[in-house]
Amino acid sequence: MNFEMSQLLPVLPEVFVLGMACAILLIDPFLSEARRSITFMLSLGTLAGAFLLTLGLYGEADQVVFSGFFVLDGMAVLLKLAAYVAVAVAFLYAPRYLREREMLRGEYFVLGLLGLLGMMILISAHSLLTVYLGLELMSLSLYAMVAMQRDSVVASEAAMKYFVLGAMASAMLLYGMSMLYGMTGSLDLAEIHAAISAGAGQPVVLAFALVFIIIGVAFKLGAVPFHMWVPDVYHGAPTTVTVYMSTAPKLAAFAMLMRLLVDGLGGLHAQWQDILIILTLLSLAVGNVIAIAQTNIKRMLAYSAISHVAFILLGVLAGTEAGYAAGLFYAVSYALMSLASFGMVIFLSRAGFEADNLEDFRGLNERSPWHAFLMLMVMFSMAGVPPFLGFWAKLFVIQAAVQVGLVWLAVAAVVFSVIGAFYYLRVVKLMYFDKPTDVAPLEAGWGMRMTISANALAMLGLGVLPGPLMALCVAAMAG
Amino acid sequence: MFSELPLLSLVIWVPIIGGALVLAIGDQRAETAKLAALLVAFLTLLLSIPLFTGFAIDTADMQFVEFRPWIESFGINYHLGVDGIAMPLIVLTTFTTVLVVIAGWEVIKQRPSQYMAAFLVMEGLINGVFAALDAALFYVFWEAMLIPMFIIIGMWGGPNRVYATIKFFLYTFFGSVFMLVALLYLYVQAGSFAILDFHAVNIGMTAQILIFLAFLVAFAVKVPMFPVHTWLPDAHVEAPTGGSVILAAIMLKVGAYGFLRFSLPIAPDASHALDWLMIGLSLVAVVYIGFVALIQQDMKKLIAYSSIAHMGFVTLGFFLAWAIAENTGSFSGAAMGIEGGMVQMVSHGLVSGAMFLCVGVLYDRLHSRLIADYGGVANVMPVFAGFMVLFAMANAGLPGTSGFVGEFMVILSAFKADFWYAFLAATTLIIGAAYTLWMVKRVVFGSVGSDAVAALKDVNGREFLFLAVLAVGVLLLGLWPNPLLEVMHATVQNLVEHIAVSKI
Amino acid sequence: MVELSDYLIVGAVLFCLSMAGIFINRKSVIILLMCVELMLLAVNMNFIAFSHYLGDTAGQVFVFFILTVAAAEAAIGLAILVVLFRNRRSINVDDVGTLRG
Amino acid sequence: MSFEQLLFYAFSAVLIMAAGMVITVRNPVHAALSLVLAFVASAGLWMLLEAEFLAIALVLVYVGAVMVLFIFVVMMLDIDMAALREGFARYLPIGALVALMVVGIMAFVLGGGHFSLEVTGEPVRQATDYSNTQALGQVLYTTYVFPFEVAAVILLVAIVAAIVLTLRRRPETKQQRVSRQVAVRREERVRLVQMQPEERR
Amino acid sequence: MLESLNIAIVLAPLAGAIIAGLFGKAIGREWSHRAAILGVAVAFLGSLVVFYQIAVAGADIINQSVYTWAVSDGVRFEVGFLVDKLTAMMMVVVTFVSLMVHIYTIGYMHDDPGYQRFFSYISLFTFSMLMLVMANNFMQLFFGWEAVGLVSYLLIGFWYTRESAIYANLKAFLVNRVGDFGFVLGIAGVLFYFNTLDYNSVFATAELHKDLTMQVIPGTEWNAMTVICLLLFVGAMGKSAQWPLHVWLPDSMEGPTPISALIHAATMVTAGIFMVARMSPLYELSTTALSVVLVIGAITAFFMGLLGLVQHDIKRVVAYSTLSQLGYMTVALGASAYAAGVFHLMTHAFFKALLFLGAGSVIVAMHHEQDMRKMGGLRKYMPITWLTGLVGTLALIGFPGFAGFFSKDVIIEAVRHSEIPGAGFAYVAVLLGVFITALYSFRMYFLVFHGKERMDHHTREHLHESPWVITVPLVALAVPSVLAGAMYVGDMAFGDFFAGAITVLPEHDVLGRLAQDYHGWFAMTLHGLMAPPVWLAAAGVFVAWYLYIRRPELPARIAARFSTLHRVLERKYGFDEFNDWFFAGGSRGLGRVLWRAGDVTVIDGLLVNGTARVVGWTAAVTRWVQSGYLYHYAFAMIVGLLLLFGLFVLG
Repeated sequence: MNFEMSQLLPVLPEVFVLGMACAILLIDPFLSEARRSITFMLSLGTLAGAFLLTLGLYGEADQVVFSGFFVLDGMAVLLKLAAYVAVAVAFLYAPRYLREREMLRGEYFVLGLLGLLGMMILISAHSLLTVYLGLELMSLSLYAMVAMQRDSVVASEAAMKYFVLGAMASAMLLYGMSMLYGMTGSLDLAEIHAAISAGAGQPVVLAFALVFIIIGVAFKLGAVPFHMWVPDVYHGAPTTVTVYMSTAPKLAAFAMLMRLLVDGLGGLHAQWQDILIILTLLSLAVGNVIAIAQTNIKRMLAYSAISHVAFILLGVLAGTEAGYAAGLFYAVSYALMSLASFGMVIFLSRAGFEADNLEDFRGLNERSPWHAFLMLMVMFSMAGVPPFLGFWAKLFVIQAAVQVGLVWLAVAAVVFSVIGAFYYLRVVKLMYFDKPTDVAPLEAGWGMRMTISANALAMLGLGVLPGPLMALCVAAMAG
Repeated sequence: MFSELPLLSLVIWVPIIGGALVLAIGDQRAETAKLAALLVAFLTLLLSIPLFTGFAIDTADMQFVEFRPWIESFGINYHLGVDGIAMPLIVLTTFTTVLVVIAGWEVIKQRPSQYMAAFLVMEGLINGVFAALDAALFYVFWEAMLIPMFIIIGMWGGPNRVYATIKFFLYTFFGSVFMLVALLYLYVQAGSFAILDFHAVNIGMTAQILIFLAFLVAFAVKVPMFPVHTWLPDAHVEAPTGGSVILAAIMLKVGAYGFLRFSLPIAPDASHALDWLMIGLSLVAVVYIGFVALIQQDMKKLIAYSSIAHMGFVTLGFFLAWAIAENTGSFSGAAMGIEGGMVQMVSHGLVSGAMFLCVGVLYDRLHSRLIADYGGVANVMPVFAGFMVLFAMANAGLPGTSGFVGEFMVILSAFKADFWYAFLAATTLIIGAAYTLWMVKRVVFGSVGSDAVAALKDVNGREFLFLAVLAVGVLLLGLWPNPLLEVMHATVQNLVEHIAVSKI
Repeated sequence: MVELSDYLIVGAVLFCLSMAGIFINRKSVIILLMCVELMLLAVNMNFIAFSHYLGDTAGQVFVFFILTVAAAEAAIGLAILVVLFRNRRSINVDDVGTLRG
Repeated sequence: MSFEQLLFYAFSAVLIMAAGMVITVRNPVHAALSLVLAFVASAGLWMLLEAEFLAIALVLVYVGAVMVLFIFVVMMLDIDMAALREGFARYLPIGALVALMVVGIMAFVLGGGHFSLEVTGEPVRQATDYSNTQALGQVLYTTYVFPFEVAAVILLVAIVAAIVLTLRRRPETKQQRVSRQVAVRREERVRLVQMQPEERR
Repeated sequence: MLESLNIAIVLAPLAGAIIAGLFGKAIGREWSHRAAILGVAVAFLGSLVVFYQIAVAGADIINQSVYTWAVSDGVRFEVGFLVDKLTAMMMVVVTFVSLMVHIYTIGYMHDDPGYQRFFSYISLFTFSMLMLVMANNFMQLFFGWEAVGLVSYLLIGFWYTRESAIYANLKAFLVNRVGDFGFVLGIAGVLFYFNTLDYNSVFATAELHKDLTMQVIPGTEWNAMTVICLLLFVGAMGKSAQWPLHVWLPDSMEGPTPISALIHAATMVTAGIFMVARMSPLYELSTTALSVVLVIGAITAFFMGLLGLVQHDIKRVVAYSTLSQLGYMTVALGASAYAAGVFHLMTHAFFKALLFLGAGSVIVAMHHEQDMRKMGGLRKYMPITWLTGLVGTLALIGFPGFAGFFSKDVIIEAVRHSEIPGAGFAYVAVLLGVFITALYSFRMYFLVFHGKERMDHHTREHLHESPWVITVPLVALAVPSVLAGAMYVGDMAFGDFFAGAITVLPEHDVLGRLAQDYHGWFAMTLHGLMAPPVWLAAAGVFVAWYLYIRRPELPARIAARFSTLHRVLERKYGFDEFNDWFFAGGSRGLGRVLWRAGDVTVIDGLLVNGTARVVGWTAAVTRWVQSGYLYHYAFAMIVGLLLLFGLFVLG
């Protein structure tokens, strides 16, 4: 095999992230507690560097390198960029929260970066093998991060559940992959696609493999009935980890969905569309309904995440380029909304106080009108009320569904989103209509304040002008 | 000189940005904030006047059109324009908002700048609803409107405000989402989000029916029509005075406006097929709700129910066309029903706004909305009593007040469709007078009901101002509605001609 | 001659046994980890069988990676188990149920 | 029945039985040992499939390392064995039922003639000088270099994670703090004390 | 010229109303009443000029448009004036009575704190009434129609602290609204068939539409003109207080006496009569409608008169007499003797206003005591009031030579000759009505002015004749009460005075037949002396004298003897109770049921909150699927796997 430098160019961001992660791992032990910010800054620098490197790849022609294990295409670039932003924001929210819980260690950022590396590999995967490895790299980092708050009972419980169920889901995914391999004789997604188009494998066996594959993906996305880990883990994990795991990994999971179902199994669209419809309906129902009964905002947002996943699936199952673009747009939008909403929980927390009960938002408008307003925007965005970003995300997705004639599904989606609106409204109600019970001053530093403001204002900004982002998504999915 | 300005954009964005400014001024400098709010509201009113004066009455085309691409990958444009249906409603909005700002001046003690800002933002959004010619843009304004209203009712409302505001929000949200699906379906059919393209696209009967029903859910909730009206009394009762005024005067109009802008021209055959339903529901609203209003003990609830009954006339007028055509063989008379509905909308905006302001005046003094807590107000507040009786008469549809015009025209038109439609509609003359004047009797007349009433002070200058302005409006419209009707003729005529042609 | 389907069925039985193990087991978390290992073993069986019958090494290489990852997974799983045990002094599955609803 | 078949059924039987033991025995140590047995049995099956390298690796890596780790942890955690495994039988029927259904469906799909010899054909027997290890080795660092590197990172994550999660800083033990040692300054080690001369009254 | 004058006539009272109403506080009482009276005076003088021009000088009928109120769907809604002889006569009557009442008010309302408000109201009323009578189209007619209703409402409730007053005004408004309900439908019907609301266009083409039918109740054909006329007549029943919509008028006496005279006797209540006369081209086309009008009028004329016998409140007696007289007018309309109806309208306006103002004068003197049982012998204390009262009473009972005699006699004769179905019944009713009228009128007269002085000492001390502002209008009204009949009976009832304004088909033209026997007013008076009505009236007077002067203890014994009948009369046939129970109570009950059952229970409780509850309950229950146990989670995944298998692998 002849190895050329040009092959290395597309993976430069990955190489950079890995290198920096290792460097940080080495540097960190030599830093005192007071200078831990160096680690923090280095991590952000890594993300910025990776962002620039990836940006440099924007517009490059699609290329598959490393013997077909790695692909660079528009979707990969866009999702990676989004993932950097998500991780960076998650990091920006973290320091004070971590310090107050004695978790501010270099390993946190290293694991975060390595998890990001896993996502990047997953996003760029072009083979069942890289899908699996990227997924595991990401997941293992996440398991560890969830458990990092070692003195927390709930965190370790969450980690255990996440781990066992995640491993089980991985095994199912692998089982499906093995069947695919058995029928097509290849691990390469493009070859699999070609082989299936050429008639490899009996339909029943293909459907059999498909079910396993989809379970693996659905688990990562958190679609019903493979969602059971989501509330417990989002709730139990330290909030900074929840922010992290509810955003960038969702983007990666979306990529996984696209890679496996579209790149690999595009020929089975008719079959997987039906499966995804069932998952979508179940997710809509379970996510929106059960969220109503929650009193813990992290749990509530976890259920809301389930319902948002349904919308992502709704876009993808349309099976058109517009649908994929809509799904991508939704995934990115959701990541932004999720960052902001969990970010607000972090914002309100302080040493010994998690601020993760809905009640803790009571009377926020009197304590800080500005932040109440930010949260209001986020909540309405999640509920899909214009002029916020979440509305457009829903609009494009439903549009995609309607376009392929799935009007009834679109109706079901909007009806459930009305039910869903109730629990978002409840947060607004608590913030605006109730008197505060907790009057402690808000402690967050300016970095946090700036980030959360920018994050939440993005709901409005992108809501008023969603065109460019949508154009990017469409371009990424074109061709 | 005004024609060069992008007037529609201005009446949308001036209040929204002004609202943000007011919010930025903050509650610490409440007086400044209020002054700024008044200024913004007044400026917007001034900006809307050229819309009326510069309006060409002899064309059904959209006027003051603005167009620029917005989300190009989806063919969504920032496309504004008004015709004879939308323009009066915009002016009504800007007019009402000024009154609302004045009405809230001293009364709102808690977070006045947020209060004012919410109203300004809502004004802009409502203007957007009326001006939008792009369905997506329309929907954005349509839904966004809920947010400030949600906050207004929830923050400054009465004791049961949280229930009311959540009910309000979910009810209306539930209605709108169906419309969203319908709009998207139409986009797929028409290949564009332009509402005028929707009008032109041919759709089969089943699809039309489904689209019509989807729109119906959305608009019926907003109007509100029986049986999806129960949010309104709750919302009104709990809303602060300004909220009630905006709610009644304008928010309800967007639903009726939707029927004219979407349901009728897009799905004329479905409208035809289902006009029995619309007429039936409208008449139920008039009669049923009238009786319900009769026994309300809470003034605001009573007026809220009367709003529903009055809006029944609007929807009745809009959907008479085919019944008339079947009865008489021509669509002549349909335009009168639609125009009557339109006038009723504007008039109801003034009258119900005025009624709510009247209740607000009393509530500010005694902090009760219960009829039983009053009695003999005329003894201590003669000027106020005069206004109250005037507006009550307008509410009861007395000729010479604006309340009469629309009802009269709709009844005339309904008679062309069917004697019994007109018969049931005309019962409002009795029922409407009964519930309104019975309330007036118990509140305004009689001997002084209690010591609290005896201590009431008559209206102050601020209150006199807005009541007087509304009184002039009510009388002017009642005595000479022609200027208002003139601007609609071309548009309504065009609409009638459009719906007379089947799309199948 | 042993048919491919024979191997696959062995793998399937193994897979189901281990899956059943996860939800029948109500006591020890560590058994769950073992079941996970068994599931991977079943998958590996599939890959190798396919590889053999297809005459293609890719499957074997995949198994190689699965083994590697499984080892890493086991390490992390056990580490989490230790953390859990330290917090609760128990690895009883029934005790790992405070997060619910 | 050929010898190959005999071996296949023997190994399969052992494998399934061992797997059954893993999920049913009371004692986790016994379970772990059963797991070892299962691994060994499947290594035997893999041998039949001419995957010699992986068979050996399975035994070495799993039996040698992973299982030892399991048993180590079981021992270390000092678990109350008696309390475990109660109520197992209660859930067995439903569990078994569901598992059987899944097995049934899987067997229906896999055994339904889709993967019979007629379909797959006779597998190609490798020549006697064929080295499975060599074959794998050749591709591992060339074609599979990218996944290989990723796998390396996964192991790194495992190491980092295991350390982060389990390394306890016991307050009673003394330990070196590299960062403080490196960052030490003169002022921290030497304190110059300025003393006022005692004043005489 | 006359067009401008018309506008001035209408606007002058309005200006007076606005000045007195809006600026009354600022300019004081004096200037308020001056402004108002000036406005009405201008209107009166203007009306005289117009009357002269139209009726005497023979100027053309004026049909002018003032401004276009609205245009919709090709229909023009105008505000404009149609002044013909009918209108001109009405204008004079209205403005004359109004002017008298204005002047009278200065005295009557002298001590009232709402002095300016009162002037504002009555001026506004004058304006509204003029708009009504001068309308040249149905819409403006309705405008005026409702506007007078509004003022009536305001004036009945003028003393708004009195519970009975505000009860009465609400009742009056609502009952009138029932009439308006029919009226507006009638207008809608007119628009439907004629596609215009302009009088002239409608009347000109009325003939063409006479055979049109409509299905009011599916399957039955109704003559369109009948439907329209009946609907319009419902309006007239409300405004002119015809049975069964008469219930508001007696209660309206809660208002100050001047407005009882002006609105509830002389002008507003006659609007219905005027309207039907105005619509004669339509009514002529429907015998059915005429028949209904006739019967309703007859019922009202007789039965309402009966009620006057048992009233003790002086104003209520007059009110019931008004009802009865309105019934006479309606009977005339039904008999196609429109001119007779209008003629009686005019004479009645004078003598009934006189009676009311006289009653008011008495009431003022009695310190606002209205119970006749506490009066008596007032003749010597208030001679002018007594004399004018006697004139009014004689006019009312149709004493030969007085105005009422001519107008009523024409009606009775017309009914006798009419061939409209129901005429026979009507004739009996109006004939007996004459006796009743005389009986209750003189009962009142004797009770008030003659007999024992039954007032308390204090009141008697202060009894004196009213000031000139009260007596002058009495005298001014007494004159036409005597003369108007003789002067105009020839022209109005039998002549062609109303030609062009009132249309009568030849086959209905009873007045034309009567005219052949008419040989001047004096001959008619002489002839009248022989006719039954006069004898009946005389009998009535005699009975009244016998019962209330000669044997004052007798009435109580008669009442006891015929206690059932008496109770029925005292309770006014139970209409008030029935209405309160059935309509007021019924609609409240219905409202309550609809609200509780419909809105609160079904829609809100079941559908809205019910859905919310179901969702909430579902959420609260299903959340525990998330049990927290790993094995359940794993189990869920397996079940999901099985589900997908079942659907997609096996299916």
